[in-house]
Amino acid sequence: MPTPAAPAAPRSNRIGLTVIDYRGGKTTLCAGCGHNAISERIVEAYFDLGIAPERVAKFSGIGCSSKSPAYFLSRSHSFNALHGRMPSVATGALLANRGLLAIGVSGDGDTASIGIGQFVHLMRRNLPMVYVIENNGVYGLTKGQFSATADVGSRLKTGVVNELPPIDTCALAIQLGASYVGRSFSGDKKQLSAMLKAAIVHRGTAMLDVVSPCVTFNDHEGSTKSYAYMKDHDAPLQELSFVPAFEDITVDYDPGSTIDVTLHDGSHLRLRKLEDGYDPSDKSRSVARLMDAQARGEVLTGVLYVDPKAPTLIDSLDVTEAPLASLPEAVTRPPREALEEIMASLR
Amino acid sequence: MPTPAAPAAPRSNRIGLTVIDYRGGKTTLCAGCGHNAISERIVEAYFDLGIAPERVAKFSGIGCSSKSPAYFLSRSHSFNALHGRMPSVATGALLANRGLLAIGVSGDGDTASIGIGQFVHLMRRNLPMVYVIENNGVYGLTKGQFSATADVGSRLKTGVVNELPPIDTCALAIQLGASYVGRSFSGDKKQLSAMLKAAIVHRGTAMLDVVSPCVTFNDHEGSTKSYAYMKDHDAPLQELSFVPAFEDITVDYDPGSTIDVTLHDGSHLRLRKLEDGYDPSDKSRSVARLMDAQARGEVLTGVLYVDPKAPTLIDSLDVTEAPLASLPEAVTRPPREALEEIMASLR
Amino acid sequence: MSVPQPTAPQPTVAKDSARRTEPGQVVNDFSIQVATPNGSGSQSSNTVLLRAIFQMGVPVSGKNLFPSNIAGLPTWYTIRASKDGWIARKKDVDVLVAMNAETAREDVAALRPGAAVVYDAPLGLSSTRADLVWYPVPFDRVVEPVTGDAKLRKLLKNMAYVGVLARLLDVELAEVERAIVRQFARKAKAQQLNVAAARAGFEHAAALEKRDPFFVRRMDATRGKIIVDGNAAAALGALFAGVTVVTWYPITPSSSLVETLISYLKQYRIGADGKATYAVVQAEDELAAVGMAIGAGWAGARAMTATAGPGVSLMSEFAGLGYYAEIPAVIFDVQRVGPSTGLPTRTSQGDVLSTAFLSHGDTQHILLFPGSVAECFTMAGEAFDLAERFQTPVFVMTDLDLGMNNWMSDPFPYPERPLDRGKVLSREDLDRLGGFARYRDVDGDGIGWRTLPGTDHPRAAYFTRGTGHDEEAVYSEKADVFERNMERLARKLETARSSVPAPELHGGGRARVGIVAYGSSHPAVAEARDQLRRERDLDADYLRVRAYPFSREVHAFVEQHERVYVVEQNRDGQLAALLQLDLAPELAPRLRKVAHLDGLPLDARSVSDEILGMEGR
Amino acid sequence: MSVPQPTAPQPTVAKDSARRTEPGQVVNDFSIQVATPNGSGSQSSNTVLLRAIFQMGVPVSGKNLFPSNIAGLPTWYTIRASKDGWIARKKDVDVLVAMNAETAREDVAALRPGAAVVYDAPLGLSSTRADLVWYPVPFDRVVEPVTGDAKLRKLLKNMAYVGVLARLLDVELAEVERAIVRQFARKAKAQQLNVAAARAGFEHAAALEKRDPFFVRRMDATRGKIIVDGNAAAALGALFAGVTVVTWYPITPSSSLVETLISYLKQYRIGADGKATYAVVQAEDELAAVGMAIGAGWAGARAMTATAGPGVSLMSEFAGLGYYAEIPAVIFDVQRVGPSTGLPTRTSQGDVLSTAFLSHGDTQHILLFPGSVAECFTMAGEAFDLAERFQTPVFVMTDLDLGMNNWMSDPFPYPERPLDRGKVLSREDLDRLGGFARYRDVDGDGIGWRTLPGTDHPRAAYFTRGTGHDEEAVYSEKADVFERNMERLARKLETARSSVPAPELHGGGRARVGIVAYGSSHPAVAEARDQLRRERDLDADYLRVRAYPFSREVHAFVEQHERVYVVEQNRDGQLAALLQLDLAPELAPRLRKVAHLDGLPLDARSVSDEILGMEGR
Ligand SMILES: Cc1ncc(C[n+]2csc(CCOP(=O)(O)OP(=O)(O)O)c2C)c(N)n1
Ligand SMILES: Cc1ncc(C[n+]2csc(CCOP(=O)(O)OP(=O)(O)O)c2C)c(N)n1
Ligand code: SF4
Ligand code: SF4
Ligand SMILES: [Mg+2]
Ligand SMILES: [Mg+2]
Repeated sequence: MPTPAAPAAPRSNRIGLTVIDYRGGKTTLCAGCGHNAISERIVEAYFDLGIAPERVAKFSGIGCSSKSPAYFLSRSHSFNALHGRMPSVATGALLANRGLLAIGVSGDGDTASIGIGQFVHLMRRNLPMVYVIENNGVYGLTKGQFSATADVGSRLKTGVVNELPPIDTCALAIQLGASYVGRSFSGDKKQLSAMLKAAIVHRGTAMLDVVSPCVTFNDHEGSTKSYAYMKDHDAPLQELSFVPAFEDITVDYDPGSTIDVTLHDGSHLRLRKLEDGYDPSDKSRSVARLMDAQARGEVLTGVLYVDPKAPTLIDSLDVTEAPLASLPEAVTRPPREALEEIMASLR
Repeated sequence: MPTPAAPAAPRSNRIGLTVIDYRGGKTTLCAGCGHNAISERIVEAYFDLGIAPERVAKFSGIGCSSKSPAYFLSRSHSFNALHGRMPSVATGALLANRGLLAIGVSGDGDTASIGIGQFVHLMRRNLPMVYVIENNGVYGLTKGQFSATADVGSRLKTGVVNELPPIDTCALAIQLGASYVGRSFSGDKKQLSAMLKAAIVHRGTAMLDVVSPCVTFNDHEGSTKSYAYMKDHDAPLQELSFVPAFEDITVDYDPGSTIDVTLHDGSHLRLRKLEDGYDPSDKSRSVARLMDAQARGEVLTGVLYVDPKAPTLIDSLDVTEAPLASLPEAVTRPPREALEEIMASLR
Repeated sequence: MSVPQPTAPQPTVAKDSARRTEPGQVVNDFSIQVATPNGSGSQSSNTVLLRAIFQMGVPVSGKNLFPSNIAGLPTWYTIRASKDGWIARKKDVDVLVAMNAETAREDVAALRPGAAVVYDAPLGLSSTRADLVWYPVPFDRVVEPVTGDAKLRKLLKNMAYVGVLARLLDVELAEVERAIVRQFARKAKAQQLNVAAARAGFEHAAALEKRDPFFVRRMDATRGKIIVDGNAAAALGALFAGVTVVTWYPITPSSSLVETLISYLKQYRIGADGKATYAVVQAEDELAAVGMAIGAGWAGARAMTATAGPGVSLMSEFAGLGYYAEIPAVIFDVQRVGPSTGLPTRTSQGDVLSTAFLSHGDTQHILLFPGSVAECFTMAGEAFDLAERFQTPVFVMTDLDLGMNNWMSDPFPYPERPLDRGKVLSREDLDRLGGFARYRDVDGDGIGWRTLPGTDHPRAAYFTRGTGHDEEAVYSEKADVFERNMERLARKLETARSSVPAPELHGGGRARVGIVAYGSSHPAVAEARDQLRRERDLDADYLRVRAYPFSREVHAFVEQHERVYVVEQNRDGQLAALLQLDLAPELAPRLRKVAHLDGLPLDARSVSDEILGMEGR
Repeated sequence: MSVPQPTAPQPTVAKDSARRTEPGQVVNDFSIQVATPNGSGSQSSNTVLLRAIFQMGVPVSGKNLFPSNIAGLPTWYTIRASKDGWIARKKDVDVLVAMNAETAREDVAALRPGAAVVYDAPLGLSSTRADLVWYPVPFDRVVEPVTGDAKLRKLLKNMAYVGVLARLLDVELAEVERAIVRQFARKAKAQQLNVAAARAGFEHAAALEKRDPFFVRRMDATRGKIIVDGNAAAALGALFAGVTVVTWYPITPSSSLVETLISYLKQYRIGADGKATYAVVQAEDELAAVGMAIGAGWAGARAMTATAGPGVSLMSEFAGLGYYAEIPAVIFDVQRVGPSTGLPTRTSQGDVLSTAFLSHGDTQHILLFPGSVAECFTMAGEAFDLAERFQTPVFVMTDLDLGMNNWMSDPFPYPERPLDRGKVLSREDLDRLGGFARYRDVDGDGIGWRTLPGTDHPRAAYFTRGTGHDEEAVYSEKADVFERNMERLARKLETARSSVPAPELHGGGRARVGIVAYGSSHPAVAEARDQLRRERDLDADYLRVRAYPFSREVHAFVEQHERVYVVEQNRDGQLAALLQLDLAPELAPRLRKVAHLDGLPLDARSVSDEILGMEGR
């Protein structure tokens, strides 16, 4: 299937910035940590899309993963919030300024353990943002205890074995209302890149669960979130490619073998099917497929569900286009007559 | 299909108690509130099963629904906890005393809004208890705001329309690991009774979502949780009957049309299929079916999923049989030699 | 010491009504208590009665004492008419309307001799005491002719007692009818039925022999005034402060604040494009509600949430983040009785101490204490200004009494001061400055400058975090960096002392005895001070504290008085504790705690009695 | 005033070593600081060094100053050898081991003249200052012969500096080797490699010319002592207090408390049936962790959780429920620097005030302040007894310094007192009594009797709730019922004053100056007091407070001293604030705050300097 050939890496992107303008501070994570690879993909994605970093707002909770917004897009505002509470903070910020392009980075502990409540409700609201879970099955920053995404039977270096069933954040997200849900692997540059770019231009919650091995605490034999395990168990559903709206390329594709998703801004996400019959627009079937995969120990990756048209929280609130944060007093403070009218009604 | 004929209501049950011994205080809920009907079914169920009320522990959060443990089983200890936090309190109590027969009553606000985090993790742990959600789609006690189980398009008396998708607590519970999941309606005595009795003898989390109309704030035209709406949309998957272990009745059933589930104590749950092909032992398919039903506006009721053998939290902890709470000091305080040994290791 | 507009109605000598008073009559100075089961529909009747008296120009106040239940449990509604304009709860009930079989006997037993009792005849109460004036009324029979619908009749019995009282107390029936028409605006059928019921009661009572001394007489002390509850007032305050993001989770007694705000927003805040110039989100819980408010405040919105004690406890972690990462947000705490779920429908000032230090670590917050509905309005506005100026969460500590009860007030003044949006650097500022350091104290007031996300300038961004950071907002674990930053934060709160609403002094400041109070205690304390002076010749100055951290005037007041009674509505004397910690330690011995804990709105008599007792009089 | 077993090691005059000391030598009285990148494996080497000195009979203590990061950021480990037994951090570093390029220059700059520096030769530091003693060591070359594996060599460099130090400081190589064998127990390969690396360092250093005055000499002051961190000690305390339910959520610096407890439980608490006599659950967050502990405490378990500041904030609502519904639970707060996420790997006493009043409404909690690892052990036990006796949450306020650092201690005494399970009625009691009222104060101490769920008696059940309730645990909104109950709760905490651990007096009680301190400040304060006396002839009594609410002895101490310095590790003087609120107000002016805020373990010099300054000396 023809995927559009990647253009030779340009020195500067369509808004005249170089990749350096998208970089962050020096990482303080362990060398080899999956999270660092994801940060690199994020830098590339915004650079390639030619999005002004000033329009982006970064959010995170607490954890090694949640530190990573410091390591990309230094020219974007960032809010490293509380453990498990990134969703509410991001929601508030987007209420205040609907023009922000939001990306949140969380960990599996941050999201699936302490943060599962806010996660559930963010998905339900289909808040327009990219929500990345850097999933290593453990709490890296507190030295490697199991999180709620650890698989049954996964073993820590200390010998402790996890007995509780994992929470599949993708199956949950689809069920709850997120409109773009994918799973990837920090080691799969190509898949993750395309998935991220589509997520960034998607309007609605784009929830990406990215398996991201913790080299210090969960990359050994017996772990189900190790590089080695992923190499053996990664079962991609599709081969992904992304065609940005601004690239005037029309490439033919075979609708029998490839699904073309037109995203909100006119970009295209092309999914060349590797598993026949998987339909990422079918909510209930995709959840069932994920549950079966979990039971069988497969790690399905790819775009699991997408609905480019689902209404977002911002839509349903029917808020004015201009950021609420910058509305002038003349707009936000009703006139004298309004108060007089109200006072009269209370007499 | 032959369901065992109910014996004429006895004055006293097999442990010699009368129904009065299972009653609670006078309800302070509104006349006609669905929650009251559920309390009645609970009283009956424990009475019929001949369970000593002293073995039962009741739990709840905060809400009209969460008040109801005061209205049944006065002879059982009860813990009316914090809003949304019943799961953790019940978990702790069962850790302390695994012999308790626990029943929790929550509301849709208490569970699906503030409490969804603890709910998710309780389901995942398959904590052995009955977990009843008295689901009216609103916060009754705070005067009728929508909760997170309100359906899209449901309308309050004030005219406000809900736009966010509902959380299907049953689909969630199944996905997360609860081993007995059912949905019923406070107005369906027969179904609810059988479902409750099986839930009580089931070992593992028995999660019952019971639609329970709020006559004061959500029983009008336009509500999807009203008596009238349920009358029209209740789609039972099966006709239920329950055969307690102590009743020495063997009734034939047709395995083609009836599913027989042998519960932990030898009781039988008989499900005469009303929907062909619904298999309550198939996790992923039942979740998909529920999601489809929600999309179509059907309210599927009946036993949605059951696995009488799933390991519970208590199993996985490998705790001793006797309640931890009552272990004597001789057992819980290691001997002098133990401390000496440890001190030596620290020298 | 600044003395702002007197917000509590001032005593008004009711000259003309006094002139008509006959010996033995008690005119425009008594309280009525109506006892009904909750959810029985008496709320409308009580409002009608309150309004009818108000429309006759007589100062009134109403207190609803309701259970944490939707229907069935006992409720009491108290109306006080006071020609002198006192609006606190009156401790004694003068006229009881006993409609609730469950509590009737207890209610009657609690009356002082000479009180009047209108009661539902089948309750057969008159035999229980000989020292009361009894008015049995067969309400079922009275409303029988009004309608054939038995369900409606049950509701209309409540309007019938209004008619009975109107006759007995000389409330003009025309005013009752006007109040009914207003109460059931645009519901012609209800208007008509209720008027009929009131009239039926009025007619029936013609046969009753008036034997109590209580009368209402027209006067002119309410002209131009409004009646409103504090939650609605706070909602209006937020509306006119240009609130843009409102996040909440329902909890009594704060829900109506947001619900009222929503209805005003819908009416007054639709932009030229037909779209909302605000966003309201009902969050999944209080952690999310405050998280959203913090997120919105960070991004530049005027953001608020409203809650009660349990919600404030849940907000602890975020409160600390707001303090330390320096993010504006306004949090209304409409206090109810704690600890824990406590008495959710009773009033209290029990969250003051824990909220001042809400969150672990060295954390401290700005608290405002509105003392009237008018201040619920003005302080809501001030709270947003302070939050943005000081880049920190600001807690507006109201309570159930203030928030949910009906209060008479002067109309609210339109805010003349422009919004203070605090220190925010625009793109142009950055062009000029070349850059900025988020947490540098360039102005010496402890407050840095911030930028908003989305500011289109390559140097606008900074990194917000709850972990240690230097002046440039860069992660730092350095001891000296941490220490300096913490000291700046302390300095910021020092600066706030002179920016928060100043206390209000009542009295010449020359008395030896001082009283300090705040919030909804104000009406009772003002009246108690009057009682002390009139009845016992005890002169006391009174300082109404309006904010924490305390301004210098608060210290000065304690310095100037030998003994200072700190009156408040909690067990542990929480504001007194804050004072104790803030005053020069030499002054601490002057403080005396007058703490009330029963969940009932404070009354003057309890306060004056307690102060007298402590004064040894 | 009770003086319990002195738990902090008492000064030991090191006679024999002193005898051998030559003029100009500093023997057994200096500090070593090792600066490395985090995660580089230096932790084992530092422990080996610490233990080798300890095995030579010299009192030592170790402090790990690590970043909130897994690998790469700077870490400092300080070892203090003190012949006099002082175990607080020493402010000045005498011997620096500079292994971290990132911080080497700063580390060197901070040294006082005359300090010695062992450094990785390529860092080329010796040119930076002329007033230090330099020992460049080419560590890469030193470990080259040890193994061909480059990754291992990186780790072994750390053991090589131990060898170098051993040579320079006269630490016996045999003790180093013993310590290595112990450190890598059951890992023969690691033992062998590390011994080789230490020897390589030792050999290499033979060529260095000793020019600093610091020496270790064998003495006999550690015989029978143990080395342990406070978290392990608290875990042991819980183990021997018969803990049955442990719920937790990982957070630095409390995680190791539970992780150590788990490993001891696995070893010592398997019943005769081969099954666990305990349950440990890693909860989904702190709200759930404390909820489970409360649920378990209600059902009769000895239940605990452990956390740090952010977790305590999240536990606020449950803390109020525990207080008001009267449910035992033990909560360890291993304090770190706040506010908010703050400095997660630095030590603090910053949660004291907010925890004392944790939760909205009038809430108050029992806090214990262990001042040594031995007290982490004993107070863990006392906490369970108090929690069950008083039916309320008890907070054990330790901190990162106490919890995560290595402390020398006398071995812990086996607890002789049987567990106090509090007032619990059994089925037999109920048979005898016929029934009970859960919240009735039958004994006059404010504490009611409870029953446990599952008690097989028809009258055993009661209804637990966070809403208003009467003595029989029945729902009540009555004002007087509520008030009486709240007063009983206050009485209960009054009773607790005489049951909580009494303060420990140091000194004769006759000095004019008093010092109050608590927790991990103890070693520094004890040493500071010694400095004041020895160096400046300033005699100060010192009261180590061990619990809140304060017992009468605390009041008496303030009464007996003209000026009382309250030393603590936070910005706002939080224990001083609690004292101020609790003392007779006349005594408050005597208090002076000596508050430290930099996140480093407290050192004696800072304390004595500050007190001298405030004394005007
Ligand atoms: C309220 C609170 N509880 C606990 C912690 C301690 N903590 C810090 S990070 C973390 C877990 C991080 O795990 P995850 O989100 O999976 O991130 P990772 O480090 O694995 O990338 C925890 C428990 C905290 N910071 N705040
Ligand atoms: C922490 C906290 N937040 C809010 C409340 C207020 N509150 C009491 S009940 C309730 C909702 C109850 O709804 P639900 O669980 O559906 O029960 P229902 O009354 O409908 O049966 C709320 C929000 C509270 N008690 N505690
Ligand atoms: S500890 Fe694990 S998750 Fe954290 S930075 Fe290191 S490798 Fe990454
Ligand atoms: S308000 Fe609704 S939920 Fe509450 S008791 Fe009444 S009917 Fe039931
Ligand atoms: Mg993780
Ligand atoms: Mg509900």
